[in-house]
Amino acid sequence: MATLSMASERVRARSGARTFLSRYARSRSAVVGAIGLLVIVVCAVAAPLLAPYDPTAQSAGSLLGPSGSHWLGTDDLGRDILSRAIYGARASLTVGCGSAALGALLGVPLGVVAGYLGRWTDSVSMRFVDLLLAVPTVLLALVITAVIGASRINLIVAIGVAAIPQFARLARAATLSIRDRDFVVASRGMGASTPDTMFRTVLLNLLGPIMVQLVITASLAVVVEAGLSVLGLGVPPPTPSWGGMLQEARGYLYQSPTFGVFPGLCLAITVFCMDRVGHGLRVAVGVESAGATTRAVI
Amino acid sequence: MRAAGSGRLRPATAEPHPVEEHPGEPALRISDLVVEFSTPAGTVRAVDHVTYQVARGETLAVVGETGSGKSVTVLAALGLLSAGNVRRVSGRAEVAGQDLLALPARERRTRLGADVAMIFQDPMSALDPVQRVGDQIAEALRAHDRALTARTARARVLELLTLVGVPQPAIRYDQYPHQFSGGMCQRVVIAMAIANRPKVLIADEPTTALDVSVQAQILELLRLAARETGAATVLITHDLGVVAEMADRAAVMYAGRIVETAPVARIFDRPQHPYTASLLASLPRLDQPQGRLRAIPGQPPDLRERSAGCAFAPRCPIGGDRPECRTERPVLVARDDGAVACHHAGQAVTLLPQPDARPSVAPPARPDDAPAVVEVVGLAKVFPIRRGLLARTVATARAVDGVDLRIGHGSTLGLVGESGCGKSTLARSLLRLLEPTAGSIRIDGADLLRANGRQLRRLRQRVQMVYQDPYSSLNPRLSVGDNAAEPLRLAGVPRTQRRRTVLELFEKVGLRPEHADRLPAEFSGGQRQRVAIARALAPSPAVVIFDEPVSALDVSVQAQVLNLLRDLQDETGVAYLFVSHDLSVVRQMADTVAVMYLGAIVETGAASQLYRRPRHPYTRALLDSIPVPDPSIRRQRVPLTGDPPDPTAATTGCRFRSRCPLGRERAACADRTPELRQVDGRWTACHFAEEVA
Amino acid sequence: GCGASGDPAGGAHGDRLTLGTTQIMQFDPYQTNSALHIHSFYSYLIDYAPGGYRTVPAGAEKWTIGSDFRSVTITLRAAKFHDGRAISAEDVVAGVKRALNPKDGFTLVQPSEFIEKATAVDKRTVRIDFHYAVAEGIVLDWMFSFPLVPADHNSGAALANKPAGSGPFRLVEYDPNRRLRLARNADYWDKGKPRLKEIEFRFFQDDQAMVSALQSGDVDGAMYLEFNDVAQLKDQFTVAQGSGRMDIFFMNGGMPPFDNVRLRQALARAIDREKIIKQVRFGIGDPVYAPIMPGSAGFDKSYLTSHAFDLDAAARLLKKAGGERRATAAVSSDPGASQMMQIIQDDFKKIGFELTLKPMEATAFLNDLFAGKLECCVANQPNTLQSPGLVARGRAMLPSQDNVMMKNRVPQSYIDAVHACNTATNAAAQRDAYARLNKVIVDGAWAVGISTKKSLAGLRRQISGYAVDQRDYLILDNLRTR
Amino acid sequence: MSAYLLRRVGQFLVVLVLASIAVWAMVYALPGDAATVLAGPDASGPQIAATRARLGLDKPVVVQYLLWVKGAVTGHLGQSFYSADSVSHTLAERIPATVQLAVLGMLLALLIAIPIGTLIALRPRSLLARLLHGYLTAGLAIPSFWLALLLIITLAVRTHALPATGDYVNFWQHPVAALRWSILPAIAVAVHGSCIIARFLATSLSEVMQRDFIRTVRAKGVRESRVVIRHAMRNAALPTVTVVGIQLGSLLGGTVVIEALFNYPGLGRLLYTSIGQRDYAVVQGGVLFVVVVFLVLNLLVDLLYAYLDPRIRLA
Ligand SMILES: Nc1ncnc2c1ncn2[C@@H]1O[C@H](COP(=O)(O)OP(=O)(O)OP(=O)(O)O)[C@@H](O)[C@H]1O
Ligand SMILES: Nc1ncnc2c1ncn2[C@@H]1O[C@H](COP(=O)(O)OP(=O)(O)OP(=O)(O)O)[C@@H](O)[C@H]1O
Ligand SMILES: [Mg+2]
Ligand SMILES: [Mg+2]
Repeated sequence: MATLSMASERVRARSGARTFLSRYARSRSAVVGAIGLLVIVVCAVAAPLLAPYDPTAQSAGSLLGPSGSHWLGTDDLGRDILSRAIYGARASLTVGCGSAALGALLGVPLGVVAGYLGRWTDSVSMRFVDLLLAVPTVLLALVITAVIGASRINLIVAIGVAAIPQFARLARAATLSIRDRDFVVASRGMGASTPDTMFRTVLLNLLGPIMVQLVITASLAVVVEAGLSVLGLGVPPPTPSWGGMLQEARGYLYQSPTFGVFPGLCLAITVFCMDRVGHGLRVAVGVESAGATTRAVI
Repeated sequence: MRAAGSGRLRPATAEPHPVEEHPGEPALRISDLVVEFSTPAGTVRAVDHVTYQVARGETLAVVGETGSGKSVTVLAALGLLSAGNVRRVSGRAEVAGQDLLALPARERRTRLGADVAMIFQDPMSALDPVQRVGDQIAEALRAHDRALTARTARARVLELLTLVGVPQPAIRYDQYPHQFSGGMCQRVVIAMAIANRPKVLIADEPTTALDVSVQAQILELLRLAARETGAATVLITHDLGVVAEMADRAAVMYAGRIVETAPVARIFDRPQHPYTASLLASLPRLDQPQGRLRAIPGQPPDLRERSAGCAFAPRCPIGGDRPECRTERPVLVARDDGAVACHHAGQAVTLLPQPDARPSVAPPARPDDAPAVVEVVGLAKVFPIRRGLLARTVATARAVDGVDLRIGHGSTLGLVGESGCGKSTLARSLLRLLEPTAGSIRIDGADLLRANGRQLRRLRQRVQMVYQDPYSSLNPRLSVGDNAAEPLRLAGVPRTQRRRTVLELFEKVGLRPEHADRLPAEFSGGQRQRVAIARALAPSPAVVIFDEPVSALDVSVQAQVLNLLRDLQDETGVAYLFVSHDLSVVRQMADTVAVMYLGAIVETGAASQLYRRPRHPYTRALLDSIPVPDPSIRRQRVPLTGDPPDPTAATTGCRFRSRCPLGRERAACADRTPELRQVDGRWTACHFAEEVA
Repeated sequence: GCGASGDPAGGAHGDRLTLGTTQIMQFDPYQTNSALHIHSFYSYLIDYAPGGYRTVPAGAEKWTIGSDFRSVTITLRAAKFHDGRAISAEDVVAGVKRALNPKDGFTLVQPSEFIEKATAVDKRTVRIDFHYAVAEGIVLDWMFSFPLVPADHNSGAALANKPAGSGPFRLVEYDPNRRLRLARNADYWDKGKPRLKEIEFRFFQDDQAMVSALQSGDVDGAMYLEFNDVAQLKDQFTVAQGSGRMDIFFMNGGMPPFDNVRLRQALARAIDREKIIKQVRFGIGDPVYAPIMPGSAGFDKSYLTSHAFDLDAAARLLKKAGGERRATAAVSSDPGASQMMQIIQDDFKKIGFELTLKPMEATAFLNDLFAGKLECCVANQPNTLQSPGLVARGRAMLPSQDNVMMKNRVPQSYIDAVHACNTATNAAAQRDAYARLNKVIVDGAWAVGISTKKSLAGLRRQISGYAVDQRDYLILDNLRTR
Repeated sequence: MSAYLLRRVGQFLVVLVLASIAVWAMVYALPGDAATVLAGPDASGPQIAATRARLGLDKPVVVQYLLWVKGAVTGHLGQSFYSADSVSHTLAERIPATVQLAVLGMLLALLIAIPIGTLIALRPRSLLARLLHGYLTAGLAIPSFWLALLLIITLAVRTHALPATGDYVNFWQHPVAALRWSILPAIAVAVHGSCIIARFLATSLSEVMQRDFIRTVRAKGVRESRVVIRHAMRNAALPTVTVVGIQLGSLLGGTVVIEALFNYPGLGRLLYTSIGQRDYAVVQGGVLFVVVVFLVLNLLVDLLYAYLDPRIRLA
């Protein structure tokens, strides 16, 4: 076995995580996005430490312009806009990430089972998905919030349910594309049970695209949450959320531009960062197609 | 040499376009070509001062392992490198004295297709899937002749289609590439290439993606094309058989450089470069007794890390440790009818296996009456083809149709046949990955098809499989160690014990223990195939099924894997079912060979007998189709005609009848399906087996 | 400007106006008491002059209240319905009959409650008899609320989609989601009116869209503006105010923790009217302490000082009241409701009372409000007529077990006080009755007044003659452009 | 192909029925009903009950649904609670508005997306491509309702260049007025759509440009413009068609927020109002329309796909 000695066979030695990171870092904008997102997450988590004021305290005069004590001024009820914007990251991120996670949690298994088992399981699941896709998201959100009330959890449910189809379709397509690959066949050949093959072998290989879709969905969910806020269906006051602030600010766009501009900017920056992170992930995990299967829901 | 070659290639009488030969002025001259790419990991010099030339009417073969820069050289020369990360292209690429690289892009484009034409590797993807085939050929004509009317263009295209052997050209003109088989697509690409009678024809692995039988047809066609146009041909290939068969001269590339160039006969006879010699030595051969192959250790170098010395030094059996090889890059110097880039050029010949030096002792013959591990009787698998609203079965594909097989303990059964003949279906049926339609399968005497859940799981531990594509047979998200441990996990072996077993197996298949925690993506094809082999051996099976285990590997790596398989069999006594379309590889591995055609075994017997004296016309034709890497035995082919058949078509009588040189007109062949019968010490399903010599 | 025909542009055209408003859904005057357009289709028996309670003859030329205050005799004006038929006493009789039918009379049932019957005396004279002696204000308020509808059209089904009145404008086109177009009624009894040939209402769902439309010239006026719009409009547009309604903070006395009257009284002192008016209503509107309009004879402004915002007093009272210190406040989708509730929440928090806000979709809010399921909320309360006793029209103020805020805990003293107000026919009795009513509402503290909520309109400067009556109906017949 | 069509129509009907049940169930789950809304804040209990009876809302839910189905099968989608119009008529008034806005928005989006996507795919490193990349990123990041607000303020309120509100004017009768009254909402929806489409086109076009057959075409000596237009574009159009379909589908379903901001009389606004008013028949009819559009569009996309891709057409 001398000739087979591995001594001369060079393994391109790089750990998986390192490869992932270096591929991710190839896109400069993705790095910027990741840093931006990190900053936003830090804002959300450490809001009590960062925010100069209690976001619900109505202390100062209302609609003050930017000043030394209130960098971005105050809102219609005299609350500090900067503090509210910092706390607002919490609502946007929890609703964004929560609903994306919920959509994935429900949609992915549905898609995997449909794609792997095929036949009537596939037909039934896909009709269900069609149904969800066909019913407008706003209607869904409206009904859910009207029935169970507007709260952060309910928003997550409403937007999450609307996100199921994207995940289900993605998971199904990806499952179909690897269902007949040799390693899946091999798994069956080694005697793995069907659930084992589906939820270990197959699912493990969908994580890349799912991760990308998660980020995209989260960024969309942030926008949908804000859109629902504009319709008055967002996170209930006085909890600050960017969408809610935008809605409040709409009446004062002339008197106090910073009131409306800043939450809008926060929203745009968050979406931008998420979009770039999604791009970076796509490059890093090698999912080629632009994940634009999501639809503009608002 | 060239005179001899041209004599054969272009009989003066059949010369439609007299070719003036300008020995001093080659049709294509590539000189000092350097191509660099910038990659995140650094600059890759894919082509490093490559120089070669071809004269009109001459065929130059460019050989080398994958990644050696064969394709990039020509693409760069023609300005067809479309990658965004090209860093540098320098040198000259002269076609009829005009340097293409010096021309502005627009002007260079007008030369393409007119003066130089290219034929690509994968014919299916080389054609635009949404345009009619005929229009795509016509486009080649009209791009260079604006005055051409649609009608005349169509007429010309029909001529061309006829010329390249596409039947019913008028109908085929309006079809789309997906309606063509691979071989037919390649014919179309060739028609496109010769449409404007180019001076230079460059074929980049034109047959690699095709079946052996079709390969022979396409090679024949290429020869015809060269003769028709009188063009200089550059034939890029990694198949030394094709080189021996086709070329006048060969250039051997390694790591972006030409390491040797010489007339073909010289190359095979007296290779000057150790790499050339090693390549030749690592080939399994049809015509010689089997023995251990001389594999080239290691892998081709990483082009990012350029060492000062000879790129081949780390793998070189001669220069390996010599200091000059490590420190000084050898340059190409003229030597013995050609040129070579090696410090120790003279010594390479010694690497060639001397026919008598090969171990003529065949491995101990495994008695046919050894107890059977696998016994298959009357196995059939019919796929229903569903169409329409209610997905009703409108046709059936008889992928496997009444196969009997027997694999003895510790022996190897080779299964050969063209693409689509049912090899994989048969192999998968043995694991019950597919539920056979009829027949019985016994593993160690136990009935596989009647086994219930628990029994089946136990039996599956006894039969393991290694798949064709090492890039898709491992779960890319599991470490290779976990991949190899999967059968153990499924058998309920505890984690620590799994780990131990896997490490032992890794050592056996020549992988290092520290590799176990890495992902498959970090390994080369050969290494992955080792992991797959380790995985198959993990539950100590009685038989391992190999479905084309080496067809995706380079020759040098292929030899390593084949050797490993032999060693493992010697060590563990496991039986193999070895499926391949490569007859030489099967020859190398199998004790017994079964030849499959359209779902049935047409001939089976001991490998030595079958290869020496095939009795079935199909076996005969298959053997004939294979280019042998020995220019001295170039022979007139009687290759298979037509495409591999469609298993949905119902046939009566002999299945091979339509392509058989013997049976086409004989009534017996049409009336009676030939049964396997004993002829000359093997089993053959042919009414006229005795006539085949 | 407006170009080609089919161009839905606004642009005061001399005789044509486009006004933005919220959606209009009703043509049945029995089903609505505050839809701006109704007054254009229908004549009422009398009008109140804008800004007060001075009566102006309208459908009725003159009327005499019986000396025993148990009847009124009305002489109708000689006028015609839109279909050309003359208005007759029979139409009033039929109208009263409908108003007395609790299943069909809708908004008129409550104001007509005192009526026993109507009889046609002659073609143009009708006599209304009462069950009991009734205060004059109640009768006038009723006449002010009573529309003239042709007898044969006077049913919910007939009027649902087709108005049938004698008002200054006729219906031209109605598209429930887009627009309502009206054209001058040439036969209108008040000659010279209306002054415009055509009025188009464009429906907006979004207030800001309406403001933008006004600013960009798509419409000539915008009705029912939100308060925050005023600041940006007042420099370029006329901002007109209507009497509007009142914002009331309701606490549900039928369920904990607000079943504790002392808790309610404590919290009533923690409502910062000044701040709400300043921040939510932008200084527009007057503070009220109970659902009684400042212009009404029953309004007693001393309560505004005696029960003024006082957190210390509130905290003291709260301490004494005991009980649970938290509740859920339903927030309707009405503009300002959320801000108002956030201010209240903030103040309550300062005295140790936790309010959780629960925003609700409009219809769900109404549904729960009517079902008496809301713990507390801010809602609009109409009591814009002159008789303070008509406070009892609101479902949260009903003097019966149907009261959605108090259910069977409605104080008997409240029931008595309302009755006293409605039947007090002389000044002394009135004074006494109003004082009782004020006290019982303030002490009961389930309906704490915040402020009046004016109805605002922004109009191009060229437009004049804009007026809103006490019910918040738009008076369009005097509208004109310069 | 026809069997395929039949199967699609079958699926279509299944989803349609499911959707109608789901929508009915959903709208009924909402607290309050049309009677609450109609009667207004001052109505009394008996009044509401009377209204309920008049509207037929006192019947059991299932009976109401079945009555609706019975009507729907015979072509009567019922009656709005709020107007004399039948639901079909109400929808017939809104649908052209929505279709016009959707089509205009989509045309605009394509007009922006195709050149941008092509340029980015073909010249990814050029300065212009980088700038356009910036547009794509910004266009995706800025929520469309935010953009709508900016458009209203800058183009309508400040400069009076265009109306701040949208309205429907029949394009074929008054093309200029129609454009004037729908251009701003169209831009608001087109920007986001254009970014998605352009990105997708750029990705698939650059993928196609890497494919082997492009090299073959170039090796024939064909002009680069022809390589792009005739070969690359045609192939890249395939996946892009799907995205355009999805986008168009969501536009045709009505864009609630945009329509609200521009007061555009489209389907989204109608649905939104009708849900608020519990106008069951209108909601049901509207959603059904949206579902049908979605399904038909899916079908059309598939057919177009088949038309563009002989591999599917001739399968
Ligand atoms: N765009 C690129 N960027 C970086 N490296 C490249 C690029 N294109 C080719 N290469 C590298 O150039 C080398 C030569 O590639 P080439 O395709 O010419 O090999 P080949 O000899 O034709 O191999 P094969 O037999 O597989 O076709 C390879 O190592 C490849 O990895
Ligand atoms: N699921 C299936 N449905 C219908 N036909 C099938 C199916 N699987 C395989 N076939 C057909 O059965 C025949 C045999 O296929 P199989 O994969 O066994 O061939 P093979 O000899 O392994 O070919 P290759 O060398 O290309 O791998 C082929 O013609 C194939 O088209
Ligand atoms: Mg190559
Ligand atoms: Mg196979």
